[in-house]
Amino acid sequence: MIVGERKPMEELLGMIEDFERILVLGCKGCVTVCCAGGPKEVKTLSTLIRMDRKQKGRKVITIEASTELQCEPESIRPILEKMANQYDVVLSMACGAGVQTVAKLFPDKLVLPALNTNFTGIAEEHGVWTEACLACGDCVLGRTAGICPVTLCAKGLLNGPCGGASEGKCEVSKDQPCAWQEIYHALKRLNRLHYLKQKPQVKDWPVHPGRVVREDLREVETT
Amino acid sequence: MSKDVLVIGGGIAGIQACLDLADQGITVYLLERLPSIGGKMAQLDKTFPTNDCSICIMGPKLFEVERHPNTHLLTYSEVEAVDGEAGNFMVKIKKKARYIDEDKCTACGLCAEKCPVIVPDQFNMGLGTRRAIYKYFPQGIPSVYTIDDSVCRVFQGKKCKICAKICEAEAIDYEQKDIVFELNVGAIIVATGFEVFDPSDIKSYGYGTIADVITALEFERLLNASGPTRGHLERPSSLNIKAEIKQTEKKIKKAKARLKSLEKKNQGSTDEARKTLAALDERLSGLKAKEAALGDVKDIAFVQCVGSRDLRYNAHCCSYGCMHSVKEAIVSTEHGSEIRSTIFFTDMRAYGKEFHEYFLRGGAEYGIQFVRGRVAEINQDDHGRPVIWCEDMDARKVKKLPFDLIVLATACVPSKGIEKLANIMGFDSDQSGFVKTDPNKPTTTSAKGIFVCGCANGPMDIPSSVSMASAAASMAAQTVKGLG
Amino acid sequence: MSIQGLIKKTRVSLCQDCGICTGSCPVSRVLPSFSPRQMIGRLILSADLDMEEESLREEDIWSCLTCARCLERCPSKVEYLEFVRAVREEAFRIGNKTRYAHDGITQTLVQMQTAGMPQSKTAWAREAGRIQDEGEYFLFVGCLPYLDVVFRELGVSPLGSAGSMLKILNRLGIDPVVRNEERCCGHDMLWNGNVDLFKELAAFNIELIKRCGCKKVIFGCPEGYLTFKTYYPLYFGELDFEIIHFYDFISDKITNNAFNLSPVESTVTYHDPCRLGRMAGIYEAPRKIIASIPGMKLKEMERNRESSVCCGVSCWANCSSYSKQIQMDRIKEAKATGADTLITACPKCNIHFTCALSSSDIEMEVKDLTHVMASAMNI
Amino acid sequence: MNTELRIGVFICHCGINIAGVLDIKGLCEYAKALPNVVTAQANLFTCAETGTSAIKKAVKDNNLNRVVVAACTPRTHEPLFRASCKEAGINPFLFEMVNIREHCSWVHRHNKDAAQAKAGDLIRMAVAKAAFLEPIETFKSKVEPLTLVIGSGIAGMTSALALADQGFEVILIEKEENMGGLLRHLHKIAPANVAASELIEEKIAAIKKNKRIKYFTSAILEEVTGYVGNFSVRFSCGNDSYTCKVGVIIVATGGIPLRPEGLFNYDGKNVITQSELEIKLKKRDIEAKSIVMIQCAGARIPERNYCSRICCMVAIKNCLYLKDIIKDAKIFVLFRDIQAYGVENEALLLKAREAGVRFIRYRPDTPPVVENGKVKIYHPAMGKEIFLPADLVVLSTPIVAHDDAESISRILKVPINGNKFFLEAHAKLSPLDFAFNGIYLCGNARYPATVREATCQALGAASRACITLSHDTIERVGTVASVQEELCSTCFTCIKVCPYNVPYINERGRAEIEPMQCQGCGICVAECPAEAIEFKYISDKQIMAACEALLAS
Amino acid sequence: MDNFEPLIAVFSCHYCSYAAADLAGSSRIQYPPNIRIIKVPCTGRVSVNHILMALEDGSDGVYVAGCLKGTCHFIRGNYKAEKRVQYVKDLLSEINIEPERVQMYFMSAAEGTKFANVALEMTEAIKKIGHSPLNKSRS
Repeated sequence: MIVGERKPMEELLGMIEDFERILVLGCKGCVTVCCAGGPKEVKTLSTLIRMDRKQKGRKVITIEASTELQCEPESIRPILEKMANQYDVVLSMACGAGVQTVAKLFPDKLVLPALNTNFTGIAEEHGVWTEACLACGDCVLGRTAGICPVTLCAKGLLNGPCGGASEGKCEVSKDQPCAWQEIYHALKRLNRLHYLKQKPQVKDWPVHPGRVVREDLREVETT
Repeated sequence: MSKDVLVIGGGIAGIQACLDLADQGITVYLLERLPSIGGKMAQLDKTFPTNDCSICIMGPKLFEVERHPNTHLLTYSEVEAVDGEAGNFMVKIKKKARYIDEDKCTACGLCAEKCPVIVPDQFNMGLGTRRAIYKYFPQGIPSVYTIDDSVCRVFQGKKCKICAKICEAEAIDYEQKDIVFELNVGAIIVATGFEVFDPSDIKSYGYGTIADVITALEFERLLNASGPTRGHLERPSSLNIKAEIKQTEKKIKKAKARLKSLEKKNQGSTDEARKTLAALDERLSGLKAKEAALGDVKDIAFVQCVGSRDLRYNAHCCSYGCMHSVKEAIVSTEHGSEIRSTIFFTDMRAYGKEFHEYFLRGGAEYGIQFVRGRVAEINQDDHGRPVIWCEDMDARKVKKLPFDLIVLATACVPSKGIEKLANIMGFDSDQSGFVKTDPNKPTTTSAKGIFVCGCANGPMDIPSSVSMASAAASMAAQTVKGLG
Repeated sequence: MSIQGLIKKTRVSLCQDCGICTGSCPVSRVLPSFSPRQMIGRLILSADLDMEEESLREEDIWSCLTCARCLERCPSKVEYLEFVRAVREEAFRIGNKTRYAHDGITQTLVQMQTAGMPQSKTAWAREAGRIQDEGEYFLFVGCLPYLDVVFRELGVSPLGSAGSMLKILNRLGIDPVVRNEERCCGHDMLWNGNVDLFKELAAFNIELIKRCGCKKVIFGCPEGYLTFKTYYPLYFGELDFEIIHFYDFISDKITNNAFNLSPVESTVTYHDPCRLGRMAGIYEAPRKIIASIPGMKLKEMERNRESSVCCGVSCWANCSSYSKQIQMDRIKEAKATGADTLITACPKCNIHFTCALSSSDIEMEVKDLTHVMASAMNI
Repeated sequence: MNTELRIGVFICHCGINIAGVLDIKGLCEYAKALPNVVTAQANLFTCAETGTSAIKKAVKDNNLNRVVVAACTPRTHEPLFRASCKEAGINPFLFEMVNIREHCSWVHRHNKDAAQAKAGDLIRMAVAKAAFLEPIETFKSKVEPLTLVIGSGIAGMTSALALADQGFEVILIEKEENMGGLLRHLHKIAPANVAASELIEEKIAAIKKNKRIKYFTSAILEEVTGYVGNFSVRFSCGNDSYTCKVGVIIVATGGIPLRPEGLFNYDGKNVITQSELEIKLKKRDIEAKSIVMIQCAGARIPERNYCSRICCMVAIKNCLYLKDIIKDAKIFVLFRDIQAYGVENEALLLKAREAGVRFIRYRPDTPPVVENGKVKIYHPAMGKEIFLPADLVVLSTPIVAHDDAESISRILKVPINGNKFFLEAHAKLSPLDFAFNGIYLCGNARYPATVREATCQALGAASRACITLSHDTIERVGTVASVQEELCSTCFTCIKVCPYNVPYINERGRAEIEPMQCQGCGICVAECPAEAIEFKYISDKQIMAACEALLAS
Repeated sequence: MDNFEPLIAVFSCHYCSYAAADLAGSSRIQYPPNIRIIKVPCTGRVSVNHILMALEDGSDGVYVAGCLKGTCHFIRGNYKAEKRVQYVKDLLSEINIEPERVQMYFMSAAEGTKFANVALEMTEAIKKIGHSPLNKSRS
């Protein structure tokens, strides 16, 4: 899932400084799963904003709402159309995609991100998420026993370790294991060490922004 | 054969045994001699070591017994005879007439307000008063009134029946007769509790001659919010003076009236009436001065082992006396900020769970003084205050200490009716008169199918009574299930 | 017998160390260092640690008044008095004696009576009434004649009340036997540990009474009565004559018109002597006598009957300022009842109270009950 | 149900306990003026018959659909008033209780106005909260007619036999290799004067013979989950492990006498404990002319601040047996307070004194000092220190909890007190139950107890257990959490945080909570990021209403 | 403003701190009347928003009183509560409101005195900090 984290309040309050009617828009998708932007967090953030403004003696109206999936326009349109002119700014608690979908859909309204989108990750334990996939567009996991060197290796090496690791830990940080040693042990365990001997490959790094098209699904103009 | 169980005695032990059995689906008859269940625990103000208000933690259980589908309350009743054997007892029971229909009476209390007869109230250990028609205690279950035919004027052939006139529910029926009926049960649990030892036998303690020497249970009633003084701690001597003042004032009113009528008719000398009036006035002012001199209760003494651990009266220890006094000393500090308590004891028996910590807290936080030395004698000083003589064994000195109030932690003796029950039901008693049990089978008496729990078996505190009640329930259940 | 044996025999081993005895003891209240409980504790420990010899030298053994107030209230029913008496016996045997009062005059007098010296001490009796040398009733006068002489300057007249007793008996048609050879009953010796002397006196008295063929012996003094009733049988087995106290004997005979009692308008209070009350159980007879005297109102002291307090001295020994304090407390208590006369039934109490009063400014008359009775009967 | 809110407020005098400090009439008037309040009444004793019938009458007369009682603590009286609401025909959970006694009048006695204001606030909060109360139903669940008894001392075995005798199956687990607990090492039991081993063998034989009891020795309790009527238990015996489903559990894990290391220079040879003495007595291999026993050795001291109840009677019992074996032995018992409570104990104490045992009191600040061959004490009557000859010194040490008490308390999720004895539901009126429904307690595990008391408690615990066992279903009250599936984002948070692992993902891909298993703690409700879990018993709306009302004065 | 009497909301769990409050009551231990107790089955029931709402409504202080660690009737409700209280304190300092307004306490059902001391300690602390910036009207 996409993992995000709320921005520091100081930055957030700075962003919404000159607005009075604020729509705090949560998303019930990934950011709810990583407890960053779900309906509960919407309420927490709104309360904090109201408390801050009340403390400064300035007026504020916070409207709390949550979309099912903020990266899906159909999930946003019904909510925002309903409250067309009740808000001055949208404070979106969705991931980056969500914020941009709202911005694209409603160009005449400023949309502010409440979260920093960190990465696509794994829920290691309740409250702890770790990055797993850089979305490089050309997955190599099939050859590395399910351990992604592009993401987990600090340098993103494709064809083996840099040799700087000591006692299995990356030279960048001693509590980060070296991805390639992990891959080696995994392949050994699956006795597929021969994968390592395959010819080295070169990555055709994608050009951003990527775009995926499924013609079979696209809308048919029926004139 | 019968699968039902009879529990004799409506104190906390009887109630617990009754509820345990009823909750297991067994039909239970709970028999109580007095007009309401509750036993001695209902007379307590607070309980140790948690300082819970006694009736507050017991009230819900009283309700449960009355409301439980498998229980039948037989209050104001006594066992006349028991025959048959385990699994098939035939019990003859006499239910004394209350002269009140238990279903109609809503315990509104109007009748008691108007009843002219005022008698001492045994629930309040005779300190307070009640009427001929009365409810045993406010939270009493069953919540109905009872007419005491030994004092009610109607039963002394006098004209009264005020209560019948007032009662909206028409619940009063002077013709009600005692009912004797037969009950078939499979097992019987004796939970008749205990009696408080009457310390007037011990001449040297002056109970009965010195007004401010009272028993621990009387002190509980003085502390209790629904007690005779509504929880305001007062000395019996000042209560007596207040009563006397009231009587004298009444006499003065009568004397004035007689004087006025004599003057109006102006025959016969009025000076004789005037003289008695003057005497009464003078007596009144004397009483008022005495009352003022007494002031509030400040120093309270607790005398341990009164009639206990004493081969002249009861060789046994009452098991709860020490903790009872520590609790009363702690609770009394709430009734007056400058109240100080002193406990005279030989062995501080705080042996139960959390008891020792409670005892330490009593000393540390509530300033209770502990004098290790059994009280030898209680006399009166010249202001009439009770004085304790004892040897303070730690200070190794004889001490003479005056107090405002002296509370005797009296012994625990078998309840009055226990011998009668013993020969009716054939169980043996031990050397102190309590119900004897086999040391390895704690609740089994010498009569098969008859079990005992609580203080009927010997002095014990409330947690032990409750545990033993559950044990007796277990044995009774085994007997009636016929598998035991 | 060893202290260890005594501890077992007199139930001292059951002592619960509770302090009621010390709390009740009149001596402990005035003499803080004396505590019956602690004394017993020391004796037990010394017996256990085989230091009996050393503990028998204790001074405290003699401070006890043997007034039985502790015995009455002991929750373990320890026979405290028997224990003390036996310990005194052992102490006396190793030379630990008590301090005699009045330079031991009374002890010497008793000593002399065992020396076979002829006595003539019945002259008062012949003046007062009819006596005889043999007969059914023996009137045991005890040491009244001697006390009459020794304490004359106090203004007490022990023989006066003895004479009254005789007159009353004569009025009832009884001419009792009164003999010169009568010896001291041995009470003081018994309680001062001198058992051999006691036995000598007792043997002689028993033989005398047998010789006079008496079947009933009447006592005026509680100590004599108690010693004959309780302690003679201990050493000599059952006596074949009946022991009667004069007040018991007379209490129900006053009412029948043998005596026309003239009213005595007064408020009195009654002091129960230890030997008569607690130790012999006679409480009601003296009160019945007082009640039968018209016009005499009895006001009970707070500490009466079983709770009565000792008159401060026993066996003419250990009389000290502490005894004075005990006596003055008792007299103040009597005063507090509003009575103007303190009646007692024991010649020794009478002497002790009179002596205490002589050096105090409290107006209180001390009278012997026999004396009061006689004056009411104007004998 | 008509949606119009009709709230009744009932304020209690409780004699002088509340009325002594608060102005009840003032509170009634204040309550009447609160929103949706239809009637406000006062009672001298609301918990008495008159009080509850007043409530029932008021509900009928004003057809109330919410009841608020301002009186004492709900912990003891809520069930009572809930029952009255039920009898008056409204759902027992449309009831809110305010504690204006323990939390107000009793603790703010010297500040009457502030107490009055606080009582007003508390009532206003309750009324605001009452508006959001929702009816809750009860539901039934099956009861496994099987009992797990942990520990096979005298207590464990007695309760197992009592249950079996009433026709119930029992699983008895014991962590040692053989059954019997403490009594295996003891000599005799007073006052029955029966040999401890005899008593134990008789019970063990009965257990082995009884086909309703399955016993496992050297069995260690591993895990217990579930709830009353449906506990799933896992225990291991050597290297094979067993699981079973039981209806109720009885904790009879007992306790052990303290080994007094470093006290009164204990060496296990000349200075021994009472249990070591009992072993010697059993073998009758004891010769000592003078024996000194020291009571409260390691007990009633700051670090172990409780009286262990039975050591005095154990000492007295052993003195009497010693006197039998060694005729003229000198025995001194140095004590602080002799705990010979009751009829039999006091009689034994008297018998010991008669037999010549000497009891000498010592004060805690001048304890005895044990040297070789003698004991130095301050003798109260001598007023100075003396030496007692002591060929043998016996220390009466307290019973302490087993060191695995903490782990059992964690496995069963039941509390233990400061001294690691298990904490019962109520010290006075439910000494044998835990607050956790379905688990019962007896013997030394609760608190040191004599053999007779342990047997009594064991029978009592069996009776308490029979209450559940004698019905094949048990009623559970609906104060549990439930997931509103339409709001659930299937984020697995509830599954991760629930202490009892109750939530699961159902076939519709949403989280679901099995009402029977939910313990009603509310942790998941507060953690759910989608606010999808509803908790009718204490909903967010109720808490919000209470918070708002708190300040609205 | 020395006569400022703070209003403090208390989330108290049924099994431990509420029982301790009852014990403080039955032992008649007096403590300042500034606290208002909201009973919850377990302190684990108290969410971050509940505490923030109480503050937003104007409470000068909020504290959560749970069971001693390891004795929670629901095993780890009190640990959860402790972490959430800490999170609220961090949030408050982010919008510079004094984090000391919110505290977490642990006590057993037997510690009546501790309950009273906590109430006293918290009242004194809030008095020092002063009234909540969110309810100027009540200063």
